[in-house]
Amino acid sequence: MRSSTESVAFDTKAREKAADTFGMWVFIGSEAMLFGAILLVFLIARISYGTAFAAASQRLSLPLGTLNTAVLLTSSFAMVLAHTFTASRRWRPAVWALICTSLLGIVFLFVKAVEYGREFKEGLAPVLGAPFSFTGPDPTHAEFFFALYFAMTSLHALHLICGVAVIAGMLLLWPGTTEASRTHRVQAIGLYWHFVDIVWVFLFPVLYLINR
Amino acid sequence: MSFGIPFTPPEASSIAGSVDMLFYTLLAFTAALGIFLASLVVFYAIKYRAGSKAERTGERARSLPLEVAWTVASLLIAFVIFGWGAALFLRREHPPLDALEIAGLGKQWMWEFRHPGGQREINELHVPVGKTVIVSLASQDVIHSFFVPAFRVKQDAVPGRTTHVWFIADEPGRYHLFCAQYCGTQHSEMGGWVTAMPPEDYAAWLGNQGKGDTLAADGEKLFRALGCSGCHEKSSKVRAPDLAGIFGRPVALENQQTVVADERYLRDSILEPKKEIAAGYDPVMPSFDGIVDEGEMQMLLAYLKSLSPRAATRNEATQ
Amino acid sequence: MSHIRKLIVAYLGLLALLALTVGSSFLDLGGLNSALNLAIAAAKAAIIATLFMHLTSEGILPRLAVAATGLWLAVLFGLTLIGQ
Amino acid sequence: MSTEALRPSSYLGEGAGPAAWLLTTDHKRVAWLYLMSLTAFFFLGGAFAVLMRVELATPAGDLVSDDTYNRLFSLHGIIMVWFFLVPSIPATLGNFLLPLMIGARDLAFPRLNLASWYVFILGSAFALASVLAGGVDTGWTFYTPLSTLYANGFVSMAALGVFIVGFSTIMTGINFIVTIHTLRAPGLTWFRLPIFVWTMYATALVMVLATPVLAASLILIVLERVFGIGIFNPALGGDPLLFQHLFWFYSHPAVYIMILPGMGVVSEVLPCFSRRPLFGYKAVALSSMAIAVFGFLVWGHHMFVSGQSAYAGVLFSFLSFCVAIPSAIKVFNWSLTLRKGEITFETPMLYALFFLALFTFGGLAGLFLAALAIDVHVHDTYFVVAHFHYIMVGGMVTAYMAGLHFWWPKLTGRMYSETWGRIAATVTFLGFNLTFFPQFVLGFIGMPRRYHTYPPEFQFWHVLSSAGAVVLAFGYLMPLFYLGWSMFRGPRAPANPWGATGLEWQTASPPPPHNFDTMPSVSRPAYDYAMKGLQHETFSPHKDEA
Ligand code: HEA
Ligand code: HEA
Ligand code: HEC
Ligand code: CUA
Ligand SMILES: [Cu+2]
Repeated sequence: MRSSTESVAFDTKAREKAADTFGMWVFIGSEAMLFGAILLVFLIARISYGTAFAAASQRLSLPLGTLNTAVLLTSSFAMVLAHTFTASRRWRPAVWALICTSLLGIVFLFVKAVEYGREFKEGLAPVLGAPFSFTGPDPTHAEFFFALYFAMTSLHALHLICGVAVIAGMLLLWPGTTEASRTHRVQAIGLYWHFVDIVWVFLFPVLYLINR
Repeated sequence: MSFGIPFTPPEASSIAGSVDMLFYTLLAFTAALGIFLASLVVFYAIKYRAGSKAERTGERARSLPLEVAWTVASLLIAFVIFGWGAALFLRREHPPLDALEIAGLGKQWMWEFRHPGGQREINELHVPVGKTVIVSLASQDVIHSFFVPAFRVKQDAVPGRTTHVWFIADEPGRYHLFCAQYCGTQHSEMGGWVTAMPPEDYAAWLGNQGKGDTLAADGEKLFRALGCSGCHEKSSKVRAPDLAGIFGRPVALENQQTVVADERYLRDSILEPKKEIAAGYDPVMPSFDGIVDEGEMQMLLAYLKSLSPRAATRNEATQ
Repeated sequence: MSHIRKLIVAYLGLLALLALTVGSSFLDLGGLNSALNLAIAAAKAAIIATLFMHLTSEGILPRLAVAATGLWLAVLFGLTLIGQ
Repeated sequence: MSTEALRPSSYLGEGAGPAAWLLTTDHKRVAWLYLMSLTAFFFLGGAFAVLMRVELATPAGDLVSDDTYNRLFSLHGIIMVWFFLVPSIPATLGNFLLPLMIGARDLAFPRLNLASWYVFILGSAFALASVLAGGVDTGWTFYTPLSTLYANGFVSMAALGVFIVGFSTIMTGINFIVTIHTLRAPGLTWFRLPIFVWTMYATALVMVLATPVLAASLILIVLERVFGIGIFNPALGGDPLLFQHLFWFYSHPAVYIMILPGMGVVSEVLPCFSRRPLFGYKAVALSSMAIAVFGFLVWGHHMFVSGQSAYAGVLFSFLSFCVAIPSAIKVFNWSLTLRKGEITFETPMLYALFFLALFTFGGLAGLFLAALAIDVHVHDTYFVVAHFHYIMVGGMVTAYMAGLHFWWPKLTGRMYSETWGRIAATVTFLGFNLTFFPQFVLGFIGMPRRYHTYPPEFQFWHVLSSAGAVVLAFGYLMPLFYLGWSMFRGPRAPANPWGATGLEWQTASPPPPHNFDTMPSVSRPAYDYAMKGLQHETFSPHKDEA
């Protein structure tokens, strides 16, 4: 009777799935509070030092940022395809969609790394004692902007790294898993992935698009 | 009667009595409610102990009228206490006119005070009895807190902004001055004494102190030394606002807004001139962040305030 | 496969919104720029949540979680800004 | 636990050896893992407290140096709050009882539950490492810029430890919320749930929504210290008060994490030993939710004199008074529960009554603090220290002891010594008041907190407090011994030694691995104690469903 469920706690598959989904959403709510708190810090600084932040924001690379947003949106699309395919038990396309998702995640991280590299070279990274040289009107608060930029984007990148790692792990274990557990996992990791995408959807305009 | 054991702090300021009044009222309420609840519980515990012959039949274990009654009663009592506390608290916002303003600077781990006449003291504060004293507080490093239990006043000194606390000492004496906000290794040693003395004695005491310049005069020297006067003097080639009478005056800003030039505005104008640009001027003033330390800031502020003699006394304490 | 078609439309919509934000940021709308950017971000989030994450089709509980989070974020932002 | 062979049908006898325990996903065993770790942390934190009290017996700083003293109270606070009190009841009794009380085989995510313990241990490793390396000197509040730019202790390590432990809290919270929503037995509607379950739900809500904000503020501290990303640095335009907002946005609700479960325990114990239904069940249930929700609106009351705007202060004060009302409702309902009961005074009942007294008193002291003008005077003095120890130690720890004794037979299948239990409860109560009552006086006469040395006129009260701490130490050491003894030698406990209602008492003591031999269903309200005049069988197992 319990064979179709993963956990001893449940009698039926349907109940377990509902519980899993709900659990994932509660977790996402919790993560949203994490990013929300940091966004609040940003918002307050932005209100106080608007001009400095606008000037500093100009120094970020808009093309790379836009590219990355598109990459991440595409990865989300691939993820939802993976989910759709698993739901209709089309395993092969599902695996390909998952591979795409994680590759796009890696592309995002790579582009982000390129951006970081650029910012370090231009002396825009007030991190690890690296020299900071900003030639705008208000370097102190521009530095503050970059501090927040690095804090926020690195936290987001960390989440993405976790996502990529989990997908990779899932793909490695793929052949040995039951069909039921596959749908199960794709669904859970999918929710997480989309959430990380949503976070970026907010970070992008907030950081890159201050009065171009 | 108390064998040298303290039960209450001295009441040595104009507000101490009214704060204590609230405190003791609340204490009486707590005691009354505590005794009532304790007797109730003990009474039930005895009456309804297992094996007693008390009557136990009837009644379900709920009662809407009772729930409503105690909820409403608690709410009403709570609102009364809230209102009373808030009314007393808001007096902090409105110090009486004609105050003596002393600059207090907290740093790890001492309090440094400068009287308007320039007299400087460390971990000691002399104040006249019967006169409003405003201490404007700044911090050089971490958060400290100015605390004089006998006056029932406390205010944090926060790096990067100026805060205020005011009191009127009404009983001559020596009272503890503490730093109440944990600030590192010697937090418990950061403090000393506040000496409240009759105004004549205070004047005499001031006279006996080293003949330092006034705070404002020091500020004026700085104003020249730092090159402020180079721009802000009337004869200057740079077009910069005339700072005479600036303090307390509304200032029109470039972005159509108007702000009152309070201490926060002056401080920001010096440290972050780009933040609020006065209307009609170019944003050419350099930032003095990192050049002016907190002590110097207090001198500059004293000088700028001294340029508007009427406003300087009508001080808005705290923000 | 109308389901997949719906997803494709959603995806293209997301990209269009992206173009819209980037484009609008080159116009000088004063304070409206930020508001518009945030509104577009919210729209994108809504698309992802409803169509990719099936927020509205998995029973009441997920919506409950999202509503609670929204409320709490509002408290965090609201009361902190008052305190400033 | 026991060396003797247990009935194989019990969860304790299911498999022995470290691996069977360390890799278990049985919520009952995970509860034990937590219980062991938390007990260790409690005594560690207690040892720091005792050292502090000894130091404070004299005005001069003669026992330890100032830096050491600062580390003592910082570690005491950090350990007691995050490594003991926040997880205390939820992770031990909650873990053990939640599935039993709602008639489930386990929590919704058994593996997540075990993982949360490992995350807890990982966090502890960081915290202990920072203790061994030399400690932290920021206070448990980590205020910036002291913690970011000036403190010279091992701040990042400790902050990381707290950060990681936060995740174990969040995992527990998610697990509880989902479990309560999805795994209630047939017929167990929301208003038939025991109050303990309600309080677990309210607690979990706070855990899930508040803890991430703490995590965010700790990340920012660590980024600043380790990577030099200065976000609270005033020199960059960072605002030290903003850190306080974030910290208290978490920490005020967190104090309700640290009291709601205690309220839940007491709501079980009082009816049981009064043989009466809980008075005003619905009011008590809903007030738990009210505390959890409104608890998020009052954090600014820790910042009345910090320089936040006076009007924000007034608003926060007003809301603080509002949040006191649900607690008031509970206190009155608990008191009336005794009415017309048939009261007996076993150890759990004694603890519960002591809880009632101490919590009420501590809560009323909270009203003093919420009243603005008084807080200006007593903020950051021992008055505050007394307030929160009355609630956290007098309230929550006492409730924890009540719960531990109440469910001990269920946890171990053994009875403890009733005599010793009553002695320990009484000693704790007396020692507690001797320790912390003098601190109210100290605070009122102006003794600031976190002081290594103090003016000599305060000494009298400090000596009383230090003496009390010794008594208190005995009060807490006693249970360690008699409970430990009972674990192996105590007489066997029946399934329902107290004659209590609640599903957890319908299964064997200790319960079988999957909790119930036949899955229960429910058709009666909670606290269905037989009242005189109404004769019915109260707690017969409902064996209807297959
Ligand atoms: C479990 C922990 C816990 C709990 C439950 C509470 C509960 C409350 N706390 Fe406390 N508090 C702390 C832990 C806790 N606190 C800690 C740790 C600190 C210090 C942190 C630090 O700085 O290190 C602190 C500090 C603190 C402060 C800041 C003090 C300062 O630093 O200056 C304030 C101020 O308002 C406050 C208020 C309250 C109030 C109003 C309640 C209320 O919820 C209490 C409600 C209960 C009752 C009111 C009693 C029962 C009611 C009746 C018997 C009926 C009569 C009631 C009415 C008429 C309303 N607390
Ligand atoms: C959350 C729970 C909690 C608990 C349970 C306690 C328990 C105790 N606390 Fe604590 N306390 C806090 C939370 C808690 N505290 C917090 C958050 C702070 C603020 C920190 C800060 O300012 O940052 C604080 C601060 C604090 C101070 C103020 C320090 C200062 O401001 O300078 C004092 C002083 O008396 C104190 C005392 C005590 C005592 C005597 C106990 C007693 O109840 C302890 C009882 C336990 C024992 C006595 C253990 C018995 C066992 C032994 C003695 C065995 C010893 C073993 C060996 C030596 C191997 N605590
Ligand atoms: C290079 C020229 C220059 C120097 C040097 C300079 N200022 Fe200014 N200051 C200006 C200009 C121009 C403005 C108006 C534009 C603005 O608001 O930034 C101004 C504005 C101000 C204001 C705000 C006045 C108002 O009406 O809004 C204050 C206060 C002030 N300066 C104080 C100082 C002090 C104190 C110093 C020295 C420590 C100083 N300034 C040095 C050019 C200068
Ligand atoms: Cu300065 Cu404490
Ligand atoms: Cu609080």
